[in-house]
Amino acid sequence: MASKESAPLVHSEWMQFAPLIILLPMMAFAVILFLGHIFNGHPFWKKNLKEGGLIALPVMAASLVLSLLLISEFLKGNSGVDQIFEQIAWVNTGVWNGGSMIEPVSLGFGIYVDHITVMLLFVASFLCLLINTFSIGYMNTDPINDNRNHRFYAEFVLFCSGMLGMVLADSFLWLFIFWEIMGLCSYLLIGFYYERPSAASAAKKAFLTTRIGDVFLMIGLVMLWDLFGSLDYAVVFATENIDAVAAESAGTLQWALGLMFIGAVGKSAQFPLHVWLPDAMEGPTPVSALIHAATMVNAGLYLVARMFPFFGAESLHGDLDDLAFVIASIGGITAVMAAAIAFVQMDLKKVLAYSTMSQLAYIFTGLGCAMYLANTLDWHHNDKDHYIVIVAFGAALFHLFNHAMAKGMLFMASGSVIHEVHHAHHHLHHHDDHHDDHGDDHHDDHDDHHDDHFDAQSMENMGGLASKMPITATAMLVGSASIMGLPLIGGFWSKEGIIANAWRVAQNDPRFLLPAMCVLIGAAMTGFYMSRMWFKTFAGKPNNEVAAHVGPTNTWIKTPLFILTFVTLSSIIFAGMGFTHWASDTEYSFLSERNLLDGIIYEMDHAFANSDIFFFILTYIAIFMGAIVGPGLAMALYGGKLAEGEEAKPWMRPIIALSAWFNDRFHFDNTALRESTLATALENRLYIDEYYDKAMINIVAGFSNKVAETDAEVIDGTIKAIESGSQSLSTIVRSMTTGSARDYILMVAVGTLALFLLIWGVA
Amino acid sequence: MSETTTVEAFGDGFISALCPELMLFAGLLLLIIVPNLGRGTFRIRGTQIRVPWLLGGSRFKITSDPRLPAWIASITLGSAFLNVVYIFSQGLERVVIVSESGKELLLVNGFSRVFEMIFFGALALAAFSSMNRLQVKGIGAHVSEHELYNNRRQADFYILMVTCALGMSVVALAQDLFVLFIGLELASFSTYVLVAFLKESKVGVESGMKYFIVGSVASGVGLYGLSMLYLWAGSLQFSVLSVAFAESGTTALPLIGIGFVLVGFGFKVSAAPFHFAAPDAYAGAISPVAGVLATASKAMGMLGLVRMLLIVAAPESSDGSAVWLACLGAMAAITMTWGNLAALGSDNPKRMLAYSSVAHAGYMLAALTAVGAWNWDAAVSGDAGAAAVAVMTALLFHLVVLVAFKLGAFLVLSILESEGGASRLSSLGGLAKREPLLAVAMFIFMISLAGVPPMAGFLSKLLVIMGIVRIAVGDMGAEIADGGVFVLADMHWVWWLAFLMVINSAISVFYYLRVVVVMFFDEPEEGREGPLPSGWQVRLAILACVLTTVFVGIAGDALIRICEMAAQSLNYGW
Amino acid sequence: MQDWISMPLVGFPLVASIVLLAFVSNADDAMRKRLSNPIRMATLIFSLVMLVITTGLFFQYFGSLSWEGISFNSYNYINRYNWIESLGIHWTVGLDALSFPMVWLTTFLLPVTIIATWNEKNGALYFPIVLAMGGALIGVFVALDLFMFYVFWELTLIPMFFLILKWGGKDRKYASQKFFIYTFTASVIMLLGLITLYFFQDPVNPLQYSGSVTGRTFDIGEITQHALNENGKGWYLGANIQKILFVMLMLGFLVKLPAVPFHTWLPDAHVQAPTGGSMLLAGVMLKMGAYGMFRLPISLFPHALQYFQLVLMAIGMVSLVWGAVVCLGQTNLKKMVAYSSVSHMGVILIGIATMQPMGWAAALFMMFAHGIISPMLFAVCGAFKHHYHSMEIGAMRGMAKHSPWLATSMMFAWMASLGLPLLAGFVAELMMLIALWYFLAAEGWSVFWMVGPALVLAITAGYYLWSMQRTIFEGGDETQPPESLHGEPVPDITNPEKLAMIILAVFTIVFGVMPWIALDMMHDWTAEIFKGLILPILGGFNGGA
Amino acid sequence: MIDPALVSGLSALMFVIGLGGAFTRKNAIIVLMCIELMLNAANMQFAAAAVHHGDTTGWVYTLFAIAIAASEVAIGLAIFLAVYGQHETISLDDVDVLKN
Repeated sequence: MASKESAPLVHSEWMQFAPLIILLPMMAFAVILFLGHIFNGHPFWKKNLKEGGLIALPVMAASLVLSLLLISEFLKGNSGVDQIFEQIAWVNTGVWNGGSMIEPVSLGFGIYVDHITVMLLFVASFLCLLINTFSIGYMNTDPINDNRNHRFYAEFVLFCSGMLGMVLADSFLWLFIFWEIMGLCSYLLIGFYYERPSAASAAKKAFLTTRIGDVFLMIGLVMLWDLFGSLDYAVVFATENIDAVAAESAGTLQWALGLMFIGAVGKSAQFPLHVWLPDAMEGPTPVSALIHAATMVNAGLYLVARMFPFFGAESLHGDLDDLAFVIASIGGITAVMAAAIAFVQMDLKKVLAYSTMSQLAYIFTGLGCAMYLANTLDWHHNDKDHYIVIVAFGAALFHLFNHAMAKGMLFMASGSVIHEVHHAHHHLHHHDDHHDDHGDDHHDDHDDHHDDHFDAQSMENMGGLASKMPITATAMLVGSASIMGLPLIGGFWSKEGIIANAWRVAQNDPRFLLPAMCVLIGAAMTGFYMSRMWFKTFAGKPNNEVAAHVGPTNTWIKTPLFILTFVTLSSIIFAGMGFTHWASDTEYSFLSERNLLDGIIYEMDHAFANSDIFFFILTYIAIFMGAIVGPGLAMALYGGKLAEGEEAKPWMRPIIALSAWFNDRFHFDNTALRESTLATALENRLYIDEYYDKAMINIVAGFSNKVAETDAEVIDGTIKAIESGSQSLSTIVRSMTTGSARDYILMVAVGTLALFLLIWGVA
Repeated sequence: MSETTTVEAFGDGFISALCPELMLFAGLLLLIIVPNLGRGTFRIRGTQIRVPWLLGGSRFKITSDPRLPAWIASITLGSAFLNVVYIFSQGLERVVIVSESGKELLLVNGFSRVFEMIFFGALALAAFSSMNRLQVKGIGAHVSEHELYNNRRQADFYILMVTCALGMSVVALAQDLFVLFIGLELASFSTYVLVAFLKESKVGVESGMKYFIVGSVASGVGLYGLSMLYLWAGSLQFSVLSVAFAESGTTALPLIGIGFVLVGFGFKVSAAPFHFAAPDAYAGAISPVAGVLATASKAMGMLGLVRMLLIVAAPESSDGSAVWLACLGAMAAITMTWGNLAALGSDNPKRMLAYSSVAHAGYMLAALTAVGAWNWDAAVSGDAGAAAVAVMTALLFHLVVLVAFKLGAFLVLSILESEGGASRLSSLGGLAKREPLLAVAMFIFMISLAGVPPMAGFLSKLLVIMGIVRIAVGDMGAEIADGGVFVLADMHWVWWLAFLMVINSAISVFYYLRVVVVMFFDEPEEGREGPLPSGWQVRLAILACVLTTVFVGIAGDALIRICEMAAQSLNYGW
Repeated sequence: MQDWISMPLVGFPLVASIVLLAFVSNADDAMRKRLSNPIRMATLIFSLVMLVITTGLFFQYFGSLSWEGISFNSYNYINRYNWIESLGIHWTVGLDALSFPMVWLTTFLLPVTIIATWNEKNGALYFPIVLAMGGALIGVFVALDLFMFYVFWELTLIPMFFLILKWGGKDRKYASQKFFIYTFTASVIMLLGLITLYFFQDPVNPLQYSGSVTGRTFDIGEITQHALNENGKGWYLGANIQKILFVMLMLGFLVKLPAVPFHTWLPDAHVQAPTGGSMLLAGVMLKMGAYGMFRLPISLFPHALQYFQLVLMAIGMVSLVWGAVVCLGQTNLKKMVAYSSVSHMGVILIGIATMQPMGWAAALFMMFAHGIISPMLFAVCGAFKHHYHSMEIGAMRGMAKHSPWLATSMMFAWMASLGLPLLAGFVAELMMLIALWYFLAAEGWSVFWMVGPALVLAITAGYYLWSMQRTIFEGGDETQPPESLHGEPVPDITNPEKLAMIILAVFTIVFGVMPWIALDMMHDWTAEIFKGLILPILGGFNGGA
Repeated sequence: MIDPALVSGLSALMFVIGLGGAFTRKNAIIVLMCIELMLNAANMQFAAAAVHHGDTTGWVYTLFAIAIAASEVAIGLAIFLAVYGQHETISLDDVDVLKN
């Protein structure tokens, strides 16, 4: 029997508290749920504890602190891989592989820290804390959430626990376990407004779609298990094990990884399992921010990133390039598709959702390319190739980081907008109730006072908010810029890297022209839809009365926006610190290459003055497309001055002015375009959801009804037929007892005769 | 096994050997005399002196009690039963009663004792529980003495019961086929009248007539078979016949004789196709009598078959085949299937029980077939008759415990019958509400009949199946150990009888359960909501049946041993 | 050594229930009403005492016999008396790592069932019958004598029959009979197999037992020992006989399990059964089938198991997929849950058919985990029916608003059943998948065979989510409570129900997070049976063992 | 002295006539007579066999059989009478309240 004691093998006293990063939120889940159930509605609970929000906050803060300690330990020790705990022998069993021995098998739990862990751990714990802060401002001020916020916080912390656990786990199995817990929380949180049929259906859709991916992930894991006899990273990534597998069953390994990738596709909402993500916006905005932008969708990326050692393994050289291509292509296709759909979305959060999809696709492309490079280049021995691979992989991870920060911020900012629009509407509505004769004619479209008919998320109901919500607008601006890849801001650094690497690969392998083209076009598209969103929301004149009455937001909401704006803007510092290097390879460490200033200069130089002429041109094409073509079109269509008397903050003024100028100069009528078949198709999400629904109804439901019918009529019918058959047989048999003694005597005589003849015959 | 003691009629040891029968005889006399006792006097001719001689006249209160004959009969039968049980506890002897010319007439041994136990037990229970049953109107919730038949009519009934017991015990003891036949006829005639006893009812007489007329034809055939055997062997002594069979038993004449006799007994055990009158008879007769038909009378028929087939026409060829084996096997298969199928759709609980009794006859015939199929060559079977003993044990055990749960079921119906009929399943409706313990008792009888553990019926069925399988398996185990390869077809075909039996048990659950469902689920019929007719006697009898069913089911070891002993005593050769 | 300890586990509840039933059977209605509370308490205390005993057994309090490392065909706490000596029948009870988890599960579910159905009508009769059910079930698991095994096997039918008949739904008459007859039919065929086995048991020394009429014994341990000795040399009893007996025994167990196509009694029984009946039926009674498979056909006929491996695999796959797909087409909540049981039993069968220690451990753990989860499923269904007077999915919407406790319990149970990690069911499913892959790899089969069982995980999620969408969610409009309520206020579950749900949920979590509590002994047992039984046959007989 | 074989043959004929008559005739009395015919066939056979074997037991059997036949007739007629009282017919086909 294996040991169940967990003996810490720590380097420092802080490390032994690492499991608390997971356990604290998990316990907080129970505590909040329990207290919430008991004290629901109690004023102290409501006011002072924010219905659990202020229990969750310190817990998340503690998780962050512990994470930071862990991270600093890791960086200090500069140790490549570290398994902090001896595994807890979770499941012990055995398998028989022929022969006369049973091989013991143990599925254990432990904590594993390496560069990828560290990066994602920071992202997750940092964003969780910020979003927790934001939630207090967002959730607790909305009357619709009264007396059910404890549920939100409980599910929220459980989600955080799942995310942190997934990052820290030391095996693919436990990755999967926490992955599923996140799936559950996502389900619960999307269905937070359970009374809305759309939320219920969205929750179901999210869980089911990701579950389909999970099924393949599970098969992949099982296959991986069979190859390695374990799912522990330490075993799976050990070079000698990979070599052994590579020698025999590289093809199987590619299948296993490919199936696992399907899981990632589901979780990260890539084509064709992307349908759940836009619907998931039914959840409260912090949920959208947290789960569906910043963290959970990263799980798929994390999983793929975790596969890197296979791609990078020397013994698997050239064996996995097909899979790398698939990963990159799925990313490329999704990037363009999602961006295109984002063009026509009116719902603020839906735009962001498609943007998320698109950006995740970028990261997938980046990962795919990095993996292709790692798999085809001789990077173990060639320093130059080594550098290329590391930077490619690092760029993808860096984009993950940037995107998480930016998108988290964007969602929070959009939440802030929606929150305030909603408030404003509520206020007006309230106002109108008491003064029926006043104001009705001012907003005819919305004279129906039912909340259902007013969509606080629609950009049609916004416009010109830059002056009313300066912080939000700024955050949104910075976030959008980061996503668009405007030079020097946040995502620029990583996005350029991804595009460059895609083309680098395309140079080697023409297949990769597809993703490479996609990401390049996608850059322009990103530029367009992100700008469109910003200008429609913040520039121009208020679209209606409600938008005109929007006020500034509260501190709980502002704080995280502020912090994240700062983080996004300071992305260059991360880049300068060599993020792309140490996040992707163990050989590099924090600031190991050069000091910060040199690093920044190096990055600048590398980005804008690349010595390779191909990449030099490429960079400027990308910048041109992302920073000029896209935004330019958007400004032409949607730009405009603020309303009279409104004034934006100075750093936004030029942009709004620029947009007004563009709008004046280049405005064109896009009605024809908007009413084209393509636009309709895009508005209907390219009909993919419809096809899926049809498939569900016609094929799955039809089939299951047939099977249920068969079950009832054929299988159970047989039983019933036996029953009724024996009953009718019984009737026949009984009818032979006619009641006439003559017949009875006849039967006796017949029996006698039969016996007589039988015996006569025998004797 | 003790030595055989030879006793002449009325010689030494005669009384102790035939004690139960003599008790019956005494009881019979009492039954005839006692109800007639009164203040009758005998005037000495020519004088005025009236000597009270007690016969006739205005009867005493006690002798005019309509329950008196029932008490006498019950005590008689009961003490005969207890006497048999006592004999078992004292150890068995083997006593042959011979005629003056030295011919074996009666044989008292464990085998016959077990059957006596069955007969007396069943009849005692039936007599005791029909104490309040013979009512003038046939219906009445509250039984008072005025509603019962007067005690002369009562006496008729119980006299017939006792003669029936006497006839049956003659069958059990007989060592001469003709003596056996006479006993059989005595018992049969008694049952014919018992069935038709309620001559005031249409169904009563009708069932009596059918039972009588079909039974008479069957026994006519049987008697003709006897005459053929006699023509062939010159004697109907078992000892003589078995020797004759061993020498030249494969000729047509004796075999056809055996076949004809089979018809006579077949009717008694209600084997298909001779069973047709049985459901009608059971349905028309009052329930205790039907219960007797289904248990004691059936046991008598089985006894005859055992005697005739296993003693007289014992299979002697080394491969264990006897000419009658296939006939009996086919009969068993048809009987059990027919009975179960017919019972499946029957709405009349008494008919249902009748058909179920047909099915049980099939099971027993299957067991009997298995005995016949036993490999009689000890060199091959290697178990010195143990397998045959096992099947015979199972058969006896089944017959014994059948008394408990089949008669018990009829007794429950008897209570409903005295309330106004039990000819529809719905008349059992709501029994669980009206009298829960009675419903529980009926439930126990039903699942015991179905062969659900832990009731006696399960154990008996298990024993039968085990016996059959053992015969079928035979010595294959040993040959497998020697490296032989077997397929299913290598097992003796009687294995398929066990299989059929198992399937039939499954079918039978359906109709037994239906009774349970009606009792526990349905509402009472209109007009039957009130309490059931009183009468502690019948309830006591039912209690005895329940206790036996459960107790034997849980701890049947003693009874199995008794039956085993009896089976061994059937034939020394085993 | 407290060998007697397994005796009261069977005897206590049976005797107690018979005494109680006898006590109330002739009481009138008013009296019964008055008695129902004390009787309820009495049965609860009885069952808790049993739970304490089995838990004590687990913690090695009695005689400190370890549950880990029990080798194949050896048992703890063996207790043996002569019963029907003339047939070689003994009262033999004992526990090993196969039966002990099941016994503990039964004793665990008894109090939970009693609590969950605290307000069942006609309680004076109901609770003793539940207790009797428990006794009979424990009897099946502790019996080490074929006769005893069969007796208890059938005995379980009787209380369940009455539970369905007296406390069931509208069609209870049909369902109870179907349940009884269907399973009885299968088990009598099994009985014939057992008896045939009985006579073949020891071909070398056929007449070993002088005490019995037949010269043979019903002792499972003895028979298993003969089989073990013979199987090492070749097919025990010869190939044909072994196959025939294997099929006959398996038939009885497959019906009980139930496996497609012998499953149609289950939905009827479940839909009509009262909550308590369903809880015990799904929780323990179905496991009797799997238990029996391990105890008899697998232990005795490993050659035949190998011969029929693919057949079993096919039946398991079909059950798994079929059950799940039928679930998708159900509109009746309880029927859906019942079919999900069919599907989960397919997991057990697949686990067995993999012939991997891991697969068997998965099967054992599935038995255990499903034994905790499915009672909760049925408790939820029962509460749903009880409160909303309907079993139709969609009859009641917005439960999260009207009955948050019930909604929470439902969601928990559903999630546990669809195999959410860290809840008990996941471990078994995961292990089954891994073992299945080993099987496929060994057979050289394609990965496509994995898709079916794995996709079932998605289908399972599909029907559960679909049903939750239409019950827990939606319908927030307070003016729209279910029509079946006729305007009565919508209640939440009662306190005893809550307690039962919490207990079940806690244990689902406990065994999901810490599966090793039960799994270690199961693993040890499967490893032992493999070493002792399977490896000598399949892995080349290496002299020893 | 007649050859016992001939008597046997005659008895067989009687038996067949009796059996055949039993299930072809409706009237209970006639059926009863047929049954008597069967019994008498047996009696003749017994007698013939007794002669054939020179065994007096056969005669005793015959006597007993006659007694049995007599009581059978007595019982039969009594039952038929009762049947007639209730059903007003003794036609076997018409007395069929009990069936199936």
